[in-house]
Amino acid sequence: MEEIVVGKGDLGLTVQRLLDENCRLATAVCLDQGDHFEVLYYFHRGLDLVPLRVKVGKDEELPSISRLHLPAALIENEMKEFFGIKITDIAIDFQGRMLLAENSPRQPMCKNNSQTATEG
Amino acid sequence: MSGFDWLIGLAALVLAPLVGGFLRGVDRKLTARMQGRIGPPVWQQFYDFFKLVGKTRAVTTKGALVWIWGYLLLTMLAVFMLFARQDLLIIFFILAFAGACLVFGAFSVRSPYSQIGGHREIMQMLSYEPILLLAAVAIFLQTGTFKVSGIFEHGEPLLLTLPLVFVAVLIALTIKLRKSPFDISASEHAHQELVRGVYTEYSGRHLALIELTHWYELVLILAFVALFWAQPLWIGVLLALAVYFLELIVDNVEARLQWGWMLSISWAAGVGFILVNILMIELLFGNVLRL
Amino acid sequence: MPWMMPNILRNLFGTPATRKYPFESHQYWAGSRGRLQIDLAKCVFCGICEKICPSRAITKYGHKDDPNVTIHYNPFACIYCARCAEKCPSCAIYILEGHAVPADRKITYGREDVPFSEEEIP
Amino acid sequence: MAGEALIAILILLPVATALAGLAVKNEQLRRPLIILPCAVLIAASLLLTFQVAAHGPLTLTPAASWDTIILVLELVLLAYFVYVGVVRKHVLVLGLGALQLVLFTLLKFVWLPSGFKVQPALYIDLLAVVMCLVISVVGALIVIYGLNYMQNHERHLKLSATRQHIFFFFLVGFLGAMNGVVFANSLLWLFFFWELTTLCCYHLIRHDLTEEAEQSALRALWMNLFGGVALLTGMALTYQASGTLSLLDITGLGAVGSVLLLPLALFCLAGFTKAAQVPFQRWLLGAMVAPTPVSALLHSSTMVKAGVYLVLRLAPAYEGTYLTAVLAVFGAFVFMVTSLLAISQRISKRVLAYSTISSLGLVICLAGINTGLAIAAAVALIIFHAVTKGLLFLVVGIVEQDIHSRDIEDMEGLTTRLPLVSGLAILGMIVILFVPFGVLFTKWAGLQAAATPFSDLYPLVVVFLAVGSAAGVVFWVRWIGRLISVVSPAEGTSAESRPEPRLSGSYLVVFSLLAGAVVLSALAAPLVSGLINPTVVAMGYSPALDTTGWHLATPYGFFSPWALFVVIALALVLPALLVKIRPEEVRPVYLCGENQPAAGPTFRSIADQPVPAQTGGIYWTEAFGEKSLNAWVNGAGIVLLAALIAGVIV
Amino acid sequence: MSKITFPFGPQHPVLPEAIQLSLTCEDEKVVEVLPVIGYMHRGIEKAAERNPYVNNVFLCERICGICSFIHALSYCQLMEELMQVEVPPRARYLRVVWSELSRMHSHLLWLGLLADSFGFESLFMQCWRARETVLDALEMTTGQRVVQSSCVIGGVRRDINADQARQLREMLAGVKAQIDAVLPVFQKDYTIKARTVGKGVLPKDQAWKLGAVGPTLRASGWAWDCRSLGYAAYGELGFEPVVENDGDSYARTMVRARELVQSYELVLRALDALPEGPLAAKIKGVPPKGEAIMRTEQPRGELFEYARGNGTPRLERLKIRTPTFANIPALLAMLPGCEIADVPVIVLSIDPCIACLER
Amino acid sequence: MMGLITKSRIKSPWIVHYCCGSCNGCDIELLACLTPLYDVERFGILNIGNPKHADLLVVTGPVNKRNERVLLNLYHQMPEPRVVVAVGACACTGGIFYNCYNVLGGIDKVIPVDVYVPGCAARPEAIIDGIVMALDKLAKIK
Ligand code: NFV
Ligand code: SF4
Ligand code: SF4
Ligand code: SF4
Repeated sequence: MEEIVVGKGDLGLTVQRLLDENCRLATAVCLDQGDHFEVLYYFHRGLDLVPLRVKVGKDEELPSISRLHLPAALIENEMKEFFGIKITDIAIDFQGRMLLAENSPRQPMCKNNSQTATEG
Repeated sequence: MSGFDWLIGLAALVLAPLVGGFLRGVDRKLTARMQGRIGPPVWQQFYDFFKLVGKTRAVTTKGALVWIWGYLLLTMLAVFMLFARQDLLIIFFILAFAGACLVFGAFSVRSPYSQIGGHREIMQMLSYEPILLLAAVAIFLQTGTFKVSGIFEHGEPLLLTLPLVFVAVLIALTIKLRKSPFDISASEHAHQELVRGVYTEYSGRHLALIELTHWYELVLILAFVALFWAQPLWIGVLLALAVYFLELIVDNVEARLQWGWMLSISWAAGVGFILVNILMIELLFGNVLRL
Repeated sequence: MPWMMPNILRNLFGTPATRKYPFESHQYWAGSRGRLQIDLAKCVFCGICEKICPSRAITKYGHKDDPNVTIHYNPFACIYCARCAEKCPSCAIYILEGHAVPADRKITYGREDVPFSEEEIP
Repeated sequence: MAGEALIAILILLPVATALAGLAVKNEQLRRPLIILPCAVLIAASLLLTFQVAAHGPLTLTPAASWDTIILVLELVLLAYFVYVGVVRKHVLVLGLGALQLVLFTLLKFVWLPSGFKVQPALYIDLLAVVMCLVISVVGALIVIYGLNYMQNHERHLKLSATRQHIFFFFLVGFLGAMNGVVFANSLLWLFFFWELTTLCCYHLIRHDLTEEAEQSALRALWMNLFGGVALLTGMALTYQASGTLSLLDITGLGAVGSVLLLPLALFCLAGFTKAAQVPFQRWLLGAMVAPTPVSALLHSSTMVKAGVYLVLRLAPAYEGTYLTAVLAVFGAFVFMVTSLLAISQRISKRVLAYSTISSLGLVICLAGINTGLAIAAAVALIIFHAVTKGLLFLVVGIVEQDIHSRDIEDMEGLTTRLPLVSGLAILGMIVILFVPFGVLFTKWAGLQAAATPFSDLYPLVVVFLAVGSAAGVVFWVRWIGRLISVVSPAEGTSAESRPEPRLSGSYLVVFSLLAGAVVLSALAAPLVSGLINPTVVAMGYSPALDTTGWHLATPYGFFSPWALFVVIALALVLPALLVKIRPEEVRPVYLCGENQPAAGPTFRSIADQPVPAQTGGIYWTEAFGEKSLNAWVNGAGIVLLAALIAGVIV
Repeated sequence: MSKITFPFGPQHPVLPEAIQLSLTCEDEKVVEVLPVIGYMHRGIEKAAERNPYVNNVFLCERICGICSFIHALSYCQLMEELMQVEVPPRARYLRVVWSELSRMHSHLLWLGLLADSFGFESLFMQCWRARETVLDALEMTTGQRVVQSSCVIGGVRRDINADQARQLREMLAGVKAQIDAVLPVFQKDYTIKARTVGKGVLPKDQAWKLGAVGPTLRASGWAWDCRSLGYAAYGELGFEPVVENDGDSYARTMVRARELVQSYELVLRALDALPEGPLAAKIKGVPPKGEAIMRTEQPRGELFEYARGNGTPRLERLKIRTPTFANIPALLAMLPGCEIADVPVIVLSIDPCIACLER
Repeated sequence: MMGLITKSRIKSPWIVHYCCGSCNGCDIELLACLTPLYDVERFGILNIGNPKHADLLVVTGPVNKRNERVLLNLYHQMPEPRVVVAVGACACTGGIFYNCYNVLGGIDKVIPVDVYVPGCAARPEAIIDGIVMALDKLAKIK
């Protein structure tokens, strides 16, 4: 399971290459690293996994891969509303209202969210 | 219409709900047993009825209520006319009007579920109406009259000469009783993609009215089945009960089909059977060939 | 062929599978987890149960040495995981078969097993 | 008044009025100019009815000069059709028109001896009177309705110069032509009036002069010309076989020998084209582009009836022949398939058109069955259909001018917007659809007639009838459903509610009259005993309906219109009066718990946004659409027609 | 054509769980489906960061009460991977027993719900009746019917003693008999075939591209099952994925039906091969800094979990990608063009679990 | 008449079930109550699935923020007399989800609850007990 690390600029190309190899997105994990987000894409290659790691700054934009691979849209929407990560141009954009309702806390998974801060 | 007919007709109006409610209770009990459960008491339908009567009124539009009364009263009229041994065709026409009232009720409020249910209900009417009308025609060919009284005068059991018509009537029955595989507009059981279809928007006492109408309908339908062995009538009654039991079994061994299937089955099989039966009569007991 | 037919006929003429609960009581399997009892007499008020309870069903009021110290148990919050029973140092918590009884208000149980309603908790 | 005068009034007054109207372009003036003759027409037709009912059929042979006039007019007319074909570069019109002209010339000047004359030229029996009543009463009312309608119509189109005078020229003139058709005994006269109705039809369809209107008009024209050719051929053959061109002779002979079967079949074919039977239904559907009074008058209550009238009129002639069976099957088939086709239609006028064709099919079927009961049912159906369908067309016209749409979907919840009009519409449809009303009475009698084995094909006929009448239920019930689908008061009033259109006088007159006629239709028994039974007897059948006690009884069945009427009216009216809902009882509809207060049912959907719930009608387009059925329907129709013709030749 | 727009759910009798499909139909044909979710979202991933990592076992298994055991198992295995714990063999075999039992209960439940979705009530009852025996077995061996709480980090909490094993076999024999009575109905009944064959077809390449997992993917011809990875004791039990090729609702039904039998066999095999030994390994300390991922096969497909520890009792991140989440795009691709009456059948054919989907 | 109606009321409670973000554990136990082994139809109970027809609102799950309005709507669509039963630890108090950010915790935060059924998952026996209790409440409503 060798990990691929790319910059956000190369994300699209790398994903396209993986898709061409008949990989598909298993899921993506977003991590709040204080000053930046780390997004880990996991691809299925047969039964194996191929991880792909991207770092983005908190106010940088991350291009969506949902145009290349539609199922990514749900995952990206989720990341977007949980972390406030700025993913642009998602194929189906729920505007931060996919899982969260109007009166839910915004960006609940962020470390610095006081409403949902980790206790003790 | 003799005084006797009046008497029977009125008696039927009084007794039909009791019989119908009881039969529906038996239905639920037997269904439960077929599913390996104990099931509700046989009086359950009456409990349901009175409970519904006692609920506060919650309504959507006035039209819905008016039509549902029409549904009840017209069904009662049909019951009366059947027991008063009137013209079968007219009875079926009245029944169609009653059915249409139910549909109007469903249509008279802008609610997606009840309206889709209403549309499916008309599809059901399209499926069973021809069968009923043709069954009346087939009976006419045997008895020489469309009047129910004629069937009694005919003496000889219709079932013997009209077996295929009888089968076709069973198909219509399944639709009319809203049993699987044709419970597409509103299922007697609650789980359906249309929630409760045409009944979705009714509650409380209006639902009770619908329930009451179902009891009348059930009696009417079974009485029609009994006509296939009108002399002696007790065999007819047994026949009707047997058919009811058969319907319960069918209900429990089939999945719900879609309207397309319903239409093709009721037309191909139902109408087809009747056609074959009529031809059979012609050939066997043959009126001479005419042109 | 109606493939369901044998099933329903067997059911129709056999005995129903129904357990007649509540008219007949139900026999639970040994070791099933449905009820919780806290024996306050055994309790040493160490507070471990409160700390490890995943759904905060147990609350300790007062300090361990306080004479009024007590723990409250809320069966309506408990998930019957039996972690408290496993970890209680004095084996004061029993998890029993059966099921907790429904109520029309949320009663918590404290000292001497007196019912409290949730609002009455100090 | 003398019968002759009445006949003259009934034919010539409309023509005269039409000609006079052509000169009048002022709307104010036109009103009395048209309303008065209409009233006279109605009165005259009623008088004629009493006269014929009391004293038996009337005959009339106008002076020989009339024959010449008609001959000249006829030639002009036929030449005009050719001219239309040339100008509009329409091959079919041109070809068929030319063929007609040639055939007619040959017939008149070659085959017929010079001075050939049919005695009597006009013959008015009860059947003709029934038709005349329909034409004159319903027709006149529709014309009166047209006055207001056309004003609004032109206002809506924003025409610079009015074309109403042309419109009324053809519309009113048509009444005369129609009366001519039903009065004619001489086939030559009949042919003239027949072609005259074709002419009116053509011009009225293309009245709006849009491309679609022109195309539809041409289609109607060529199909009707085709019928004309069939009629002419039939006439020629008739003359060849029997040396007569008098309908009286043809039918009076009783069942004719096989020699006349082919011409009879051709006459029926002509009737089918006029009545837009499958496969000629397309012209009638296209004709719906015409202003609504035209659809109501020509394309539903009268002109298309000329087709079935001819078939019905000839019924005694082909009694017991091969034709009866085929006609019955064909009519029943058309009845069924057009009802099925109507299921997929959402344009109101197309639904009406299909249902018209279907009713006409039923008449043809009944004529084919050819027993006293069947003929009685056919006559009754002609009456009830004219009244009810006329009513519905007029209602649709009003609706259309108010909501600017013919789409049934746009009529959703019309009862809140136009309560009176939609009430009339609903009433009209119920009258068409349910016991104890007139149209259903004919279905009741018709089914009985079909079930009495009149031919070996009767099982097929009953099956078609049963399926067809069930199909009718589908589209009418759905239409009513769309009209009454309203928003629950718990969800606020619908946004589109606005004041009803001003009820102009003529609307009110027309509707109260038509609705009155509807109520009368519930009293079918006196109608049967007074008019229909005598008609049947006059046509040489034994009356099959017993009306003692104002019940209707056949040897096989029993039906009491008034008793059922009372009971059913109570069952519907009492609840309507007694049921009250209080504001605190109303609740919103079930929307899976996501209701959102708004005008009309609304639910919260994606991203918590409110979305209005829509309840469209279901039209089962895939199953019953023209796309999927037309090929089959037309194919079967052509096969049946081929069987009709081939059968008589063989 | 006129449009009909209405919500299907969140409260709807054929949907046991809250999800809204906003349907737009022409005639009875569905032309557009908008999924509206979030009715079941609780925020478990965040709560898992707040709780001590041990408690998360209980939290995770309450992501969903149907597939609860494997949720717990998966979390435990994830933690074991992160903390490098060796699980005793008996525990691994017991985990397989319970996994497969819960798969059986899930599949029976699903078969019942499917039957209910096309109005076959008696079949629903029959399936659920069989399922009750499985639940009994679970209750007997773990102490609870649906949320078993018998898996802990390092092993399992409960043992299956010889007596219980015998009883378990008896129960399973009873279940097998009931299954054998029910499955032919699904396989052969004419009306059921009419409602499932050709409904919601998912072609093979699409199934892969849309990210489908579990029976949804396997019904489209992919032998793709995480149990082949050999976690717990699957590697030693000789496991072969069940595959069907048609990709329609019927194929998906058949996959689950056959898996039901397969699970039954796996339980028996695991019971036969049950090694002796301790039930759980001792856990020391807290999750170290680092990442781990774990994939297990749920009844509905691959469950993907990711954890990141930071040397405290609380995890820094726990990510759970459930099979339903992966199957939703496939579902949305299947729905347009079907009839309204097909919607429940097709929706159920992926066996959606909204509680899992939204966590 | 009133007596008859009251008697009927407790003999024929129809249920509408709503799942407010539960884990399904309690839902399936509720469903299991309808199936042969527990068969609550013995008491005339039907899972009617439509608030307009129902007498009993059975709620499972801790109510999340999107569900709140749905629950409220359903409650208001039920004609009186109606009784609310909260099934499971979640529906009673929020249960194990007490610290989830999207959870309100206990349906009594949204609508009045008449009967609380504890358990996680609530056992069918407990649910039956709860419903029987709810029927007592129903009988007392005038
Ligand atoms: N993880 C998980 Fe699931 C899902 N989706 C599994 O089978 O059910 Ni509730
Ligand atoms: S863990 Fe045991 S001893 Fe300690 S407080 Fe709880 S019950 Fe008491
Ligand atoms: S059983 Fe579990 S939830 Fe209940 S009190 Fe004990 S630790 Fe808490
Ligand atoms: S109480 Fe437990 S089993 Fe029931 S829904 Fe809540 S978490 Fe699930």
